Amino acid sequence: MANMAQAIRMALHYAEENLGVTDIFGEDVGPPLGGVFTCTQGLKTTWNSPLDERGIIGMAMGLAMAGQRPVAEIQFCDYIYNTIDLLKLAGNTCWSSNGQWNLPLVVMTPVGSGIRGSLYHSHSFDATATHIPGWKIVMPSTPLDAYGLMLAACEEKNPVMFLKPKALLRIKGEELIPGEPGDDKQLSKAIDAPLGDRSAWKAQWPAVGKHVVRIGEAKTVRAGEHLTVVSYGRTLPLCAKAAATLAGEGISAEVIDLRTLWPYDWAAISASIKKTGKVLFVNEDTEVTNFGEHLLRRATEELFYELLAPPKLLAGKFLPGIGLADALEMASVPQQGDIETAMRALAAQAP
Amino acid sequence: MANMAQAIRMALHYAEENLGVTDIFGEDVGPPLGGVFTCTQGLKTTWNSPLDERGIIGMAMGLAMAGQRPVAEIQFCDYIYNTIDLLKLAGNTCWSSNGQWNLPLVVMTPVGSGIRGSLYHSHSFDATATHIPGWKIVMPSTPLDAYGLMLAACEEKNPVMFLKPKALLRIKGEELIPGEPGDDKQLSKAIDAPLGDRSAWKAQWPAVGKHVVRIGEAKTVRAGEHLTVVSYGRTLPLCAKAAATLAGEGISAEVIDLRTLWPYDWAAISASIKKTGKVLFVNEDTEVTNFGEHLLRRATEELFYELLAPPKLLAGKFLPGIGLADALEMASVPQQGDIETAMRALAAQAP
Amino acid sequence: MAREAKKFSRPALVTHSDALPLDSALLLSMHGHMLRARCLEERLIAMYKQGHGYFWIGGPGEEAFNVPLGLLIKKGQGPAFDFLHFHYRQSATLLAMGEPTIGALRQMKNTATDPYSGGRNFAGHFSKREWNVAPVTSPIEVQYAMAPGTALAQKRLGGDAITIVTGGDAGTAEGDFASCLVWSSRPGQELPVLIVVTNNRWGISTPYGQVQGVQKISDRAVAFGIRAKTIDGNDPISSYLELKEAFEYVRTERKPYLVEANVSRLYGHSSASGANMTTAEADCLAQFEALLQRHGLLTAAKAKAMREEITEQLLAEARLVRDEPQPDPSTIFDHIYA
Amino acid sequence: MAREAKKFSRPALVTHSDALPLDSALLLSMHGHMLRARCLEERLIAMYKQGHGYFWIGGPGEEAFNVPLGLLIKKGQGPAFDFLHFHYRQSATLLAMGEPTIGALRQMKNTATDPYSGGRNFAGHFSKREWNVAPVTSPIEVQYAMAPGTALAQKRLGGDAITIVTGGDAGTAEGDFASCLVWSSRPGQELPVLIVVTNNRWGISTPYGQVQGVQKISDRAVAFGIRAKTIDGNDPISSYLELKEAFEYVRTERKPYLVEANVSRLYGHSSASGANMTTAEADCLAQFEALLQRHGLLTAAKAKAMREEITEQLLAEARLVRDEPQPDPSTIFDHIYA
Ligand SMILES: Cc1ncc(C[n+]2csc(CCOP(=O)(O)OP(=O)(O)O)c2C)c(N)n1
Ligand SMILES: Cc1ncc(C[n+]2csc(CCOP(=O)(O)OP(=O)(O)O)c2C)c(N)n1
Ligand SMILES: [Mg+2]
Ligand SMILES: [Mg+2]
Repeated sequence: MANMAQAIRMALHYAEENLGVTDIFGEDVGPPLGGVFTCTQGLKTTWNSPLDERGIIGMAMGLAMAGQRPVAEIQFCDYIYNTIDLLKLAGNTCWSSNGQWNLPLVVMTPVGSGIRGSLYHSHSFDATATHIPGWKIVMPSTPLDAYGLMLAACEEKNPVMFLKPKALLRIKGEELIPGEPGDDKQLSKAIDAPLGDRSAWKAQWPAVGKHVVRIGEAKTVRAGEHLTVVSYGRTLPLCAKAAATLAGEGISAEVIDLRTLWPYDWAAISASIKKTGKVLFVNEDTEVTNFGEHLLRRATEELFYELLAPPKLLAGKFLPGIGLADALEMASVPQQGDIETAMRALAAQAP
Repeated sequence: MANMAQAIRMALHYAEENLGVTDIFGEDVGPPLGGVFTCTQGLKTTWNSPLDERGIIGMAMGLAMAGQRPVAEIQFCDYIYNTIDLLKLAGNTCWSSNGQWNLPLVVMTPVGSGIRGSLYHSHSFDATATHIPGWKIVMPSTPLDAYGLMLAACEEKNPVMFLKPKALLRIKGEELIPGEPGDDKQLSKAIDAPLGDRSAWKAQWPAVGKHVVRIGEAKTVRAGEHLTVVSYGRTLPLCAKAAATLAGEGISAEVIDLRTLWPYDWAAISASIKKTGKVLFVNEDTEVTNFGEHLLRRATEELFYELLAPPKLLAGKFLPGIGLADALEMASVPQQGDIETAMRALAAQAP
Repeated sequence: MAREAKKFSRPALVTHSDALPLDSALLLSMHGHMLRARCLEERLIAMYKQGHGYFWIGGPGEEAFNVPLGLLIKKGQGPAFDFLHFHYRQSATLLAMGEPTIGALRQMKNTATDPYSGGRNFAGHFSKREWNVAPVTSPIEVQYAMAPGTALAQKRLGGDAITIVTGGDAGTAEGDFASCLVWSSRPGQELPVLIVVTNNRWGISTPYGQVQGVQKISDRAVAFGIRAKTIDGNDPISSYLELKEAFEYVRTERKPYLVEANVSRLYGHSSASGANMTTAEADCLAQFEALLQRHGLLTAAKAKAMREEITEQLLAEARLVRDEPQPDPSTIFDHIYA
Repeated sequence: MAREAKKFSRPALVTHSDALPLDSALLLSMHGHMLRARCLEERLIAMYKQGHGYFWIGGPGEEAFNVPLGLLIKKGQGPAFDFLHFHYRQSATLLAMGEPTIGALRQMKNTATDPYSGGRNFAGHFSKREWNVAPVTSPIEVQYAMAPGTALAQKRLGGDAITIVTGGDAGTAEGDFASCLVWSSRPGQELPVLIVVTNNRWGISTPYGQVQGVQKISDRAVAFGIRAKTIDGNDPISSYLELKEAFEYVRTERKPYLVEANVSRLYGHSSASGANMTTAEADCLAQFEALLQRHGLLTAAKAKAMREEITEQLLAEARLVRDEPQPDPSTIFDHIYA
């Protein structure tokens, strides 16, 4: 089964061929590298940009204005913070022009911890992104969802932020992408750029098909009765594993993969909370002015009298960075053990 | 009594004379203008910078590294968003160097609505600022607090973000700043730059004295029994007025002026919530991934069983901007009527 | 409006002047546009001062440059036409392109009928997708980061459409100005962008020479291999000729060109600085009128009559706009998404 | 380490060479530092490959430029000494300044003893307040925005201390590079900054000529009235002489100077690209050793012996570091504030 990097690559190939994508660009996005995480190898519309994030976002906005369909990459979300004004502008262009202009562009960027990235290759971007109106924001946790969300992003009329959980980019999926060959070696040979000289290499794309994960739809990855866990990205599989572990202890947790952070699937979240009466929100962004706090606020304001315990957020510690040493990273952002502990504590609360 | 712009000016004068402030700079901060809100008129260390916010923050960081004590201005917080990476860097320099370096710098910037500033002179910055670790963040709602917080900021060893609620900059205080002449006309003549040619003008500073409002201390501006209202900046006086109105209806609201957003005075907030059982957080930043949601989350997680009603946030609508027309601005950010309505509704909730 | 422009461009008494390098019809057309633009800005300022608007910012003093710019634009929608990334002093360009004046009044009064932003944005913040006029943004210089994007689409399409980006002198201190130079001059990927800087030697209250060590802003293009020129933006004739050459270069060579135009700022920075007329700077309109008179193309009486007629018309428009509805508060949620 | 540098700089067999414009002691000292720096980077790469570190980035290939740079620095704390805003390829400069090698190994292994970041930051991310070495940042080019700040403090103080900022070629596409030029050259406020760009003609995998239309990066200084020069950073002698001139100019004139140094990148971008030695680029150390040999200042045997000695010492240090403790998880909350 394809890993998430391959899934994104195939989705972009599909989008180049069928959805009118004209430019996939950013630092080292084109040949020979095809992206620092290989997500853009072998694609026909890729190109390498100058080392200038502001220029990248500006270029994407200009291309979108002129009827092109760009997918721009910021190499790591850690390096997107000098462009927030431009992201805000992209998000307000339709509104400020009273509906005249729209910007069909995708910005994709790797986020989160999990690769010992130290201070500047470990940032999360969900808190900052969700505070910028006018964007749609997605973040897959499986290759198939990455594929489906990228197709949806490339069909959108509005700016879409596609957050790539870097810890999951090399993890293989459990579901086949339509058209994907079942044999991983075969897939790799067809679409992974070879080591060494790549100048003559061309990807042999499988005939991948249309599979759209609609923006705004969460997925319940595990049904449960005692508590609800809402997460996305790197922490989602940890939540699912934690739920599996806790099932053995008689705790039945429902796990929701949000997939779209904005506009998010409140119907799915609230239905689950109404059923379980308890909710844990998990993400790895720093925990002050965190998107999980928005979700928790909404749950509190709207479902207060159905809550059997205080809703809870488990997020990254409020630190200036994630330290390189193993122990520092582990202590800074939620790990599976932390999630299990939080779930147990919540489950144990007597109403 | 001095207005807030005058109070800030006097505080900066005090800080130049007594706290080692070496550079007060930014766009149009020096003569002849002395700041678009007059906050820096007549000061001896002011200078006009190039029109380059990244350069301004970078300059402040460099000056602080080299032992100077800069106060940098970003003309409107609406124009700070291309510097978030530098603000993050300023916030992580001490931590990343394992305590070697510290950056004693102040960034001040006008925030919020209230002057029909349209999309780009109405932004709030509290949500974004509180998501950047390593900074202290203050926001006065009275001239005396502005004076005292500026002195505290200029004594700090760490970066301080001083948010100036622009709607309140021209409002006179009700308390005298130590050393301030009682007569407003006299004060204005002494420290407000004249219209017309200012080349020969010098401020006649009153002998203002030391008055420090310690960072991290909230102020209860009105005691009450039935509900707690926590706010800061432009909305704080509206909350106080709303509480006064509601007192006539038999609703007794306690109003807390947070003054420091980070590190905030949890002791004051929690003590009040424990007393009243109900809390309304009010600010005007857009309401998704909003700092009020952090406060609400903490109240919920820690005080759930003492809450007599769901805690509530009243904040700016989640819009790409604030529209220029009066009706648009009014509908976009909390006004006194909205606050009264929210307070009444909260007071009316039966436990 | 387009009708009127025509009217002014065919005056009754044209004396042929060999001394001037442009034909009289064009000269008089330019004068008509300049005059209308000036009157429009003065009307907007008056509206502000009468309380019919919260904020004024605009381009009085830049007409001699902005009108020729407008006349040379190939207007229309999509990459086959010129793309325009303007700043907030560009009213004269819009008028020269044929835009009616009333839209600017509506935006000044932030009415629901404001064609550019529906009462949401400040005066001078044009946006007109039909003509590829990108929304004017308040943040200085960001348009320079976007311009290479539309230009790349145009380069790809072929044809002769180009991108034009404008901004002030102080703003060139922002990194985005440099980004524009970098992105426009990638080897083999040079882009058809006309990069314009209108240098009025002010950034609000800060004089150019106090903060910028660059003698001529156009010099910044040199290292990038970008053609560049500093021109007299107070002279509509040389502006026209210089711009014509620049447009032709960009249209045919498909490469960038930087024009720095020295211009005046006649009413200060904006209403925040009072919006009062200054006599300390050259007035391009008065100078041009004097020139046209010297060459027998215009009389003082004719100029006065024109001014009165335009002023009258603007007053009538202002009266109309005064009674138009403000946007409904419920509309704040409209157009967050397309 | 400083002791050793001395040792290498007083070799037993100095034959006086009139052909070389620097005295032999200095040449041999430079060679010693270059060699140690190269060995250090090779040790760090080996540690990475052995799993004793998560990430390597550093400066092998830039020693011929970075060593003279270090030798010319006036080191100490505070504005009376040089301020250093370095990027992540500057180990040779630190060593030339007298920094022991073991700190770099500690940072590579992210031990609690790492003197620069306490195990928090990547290899090559030096920080040493005692010597005004500002923390090396991962975000490219931000150091260019900060450098004018320390330089302003120095200008104000008087004296001869200056600010030095370094970075790569690709990074000059960021607006911060332009900001540095703008802020260093304000009229009457010119700042004592030595602005360095080490041009290895790569940004990770992207060749310089694919994305930058600037022939010589030093040309970008011209418009700002900033003196500038492109030099051969692979030649330690000309690097020394050119840098000396630049330092003297900045120290005495109190004005900026831009040096672009053409250098090699011998082990690729970082461990992310494999960190394997390339033979496609000039090796400044090998070339310098050949030169010294030709001039009778060094023998192959001596060079080999030196290399073995340094390698041995670094191995010993690596063994030491291997057993040092990792930072305790509870320390994450230390030093958020001073
Ligand atoms: C990014 C940004 N910073 C600051 C401002 C506030 N501001 C508005 S206009 C202006 C001066 C612009 O000067 P210049 O670029 O020369 O243009 P001019 O107004 O003189 O035409 C400033 C500082 C802004 N709008 N955007
Ligand atoms: C702002 C920013 N964007 C992207 C990166 C990722 N990155 C690290 S090094 C590098 C290339 C730098 O090239 P150059 O400036 O020439 O320096 P060199 O590594 O060649 O010495 C990139 C893109 C980064 N660290 N910071
Ligand atoms: Mg100007
Ligand atoms: Mg390079």
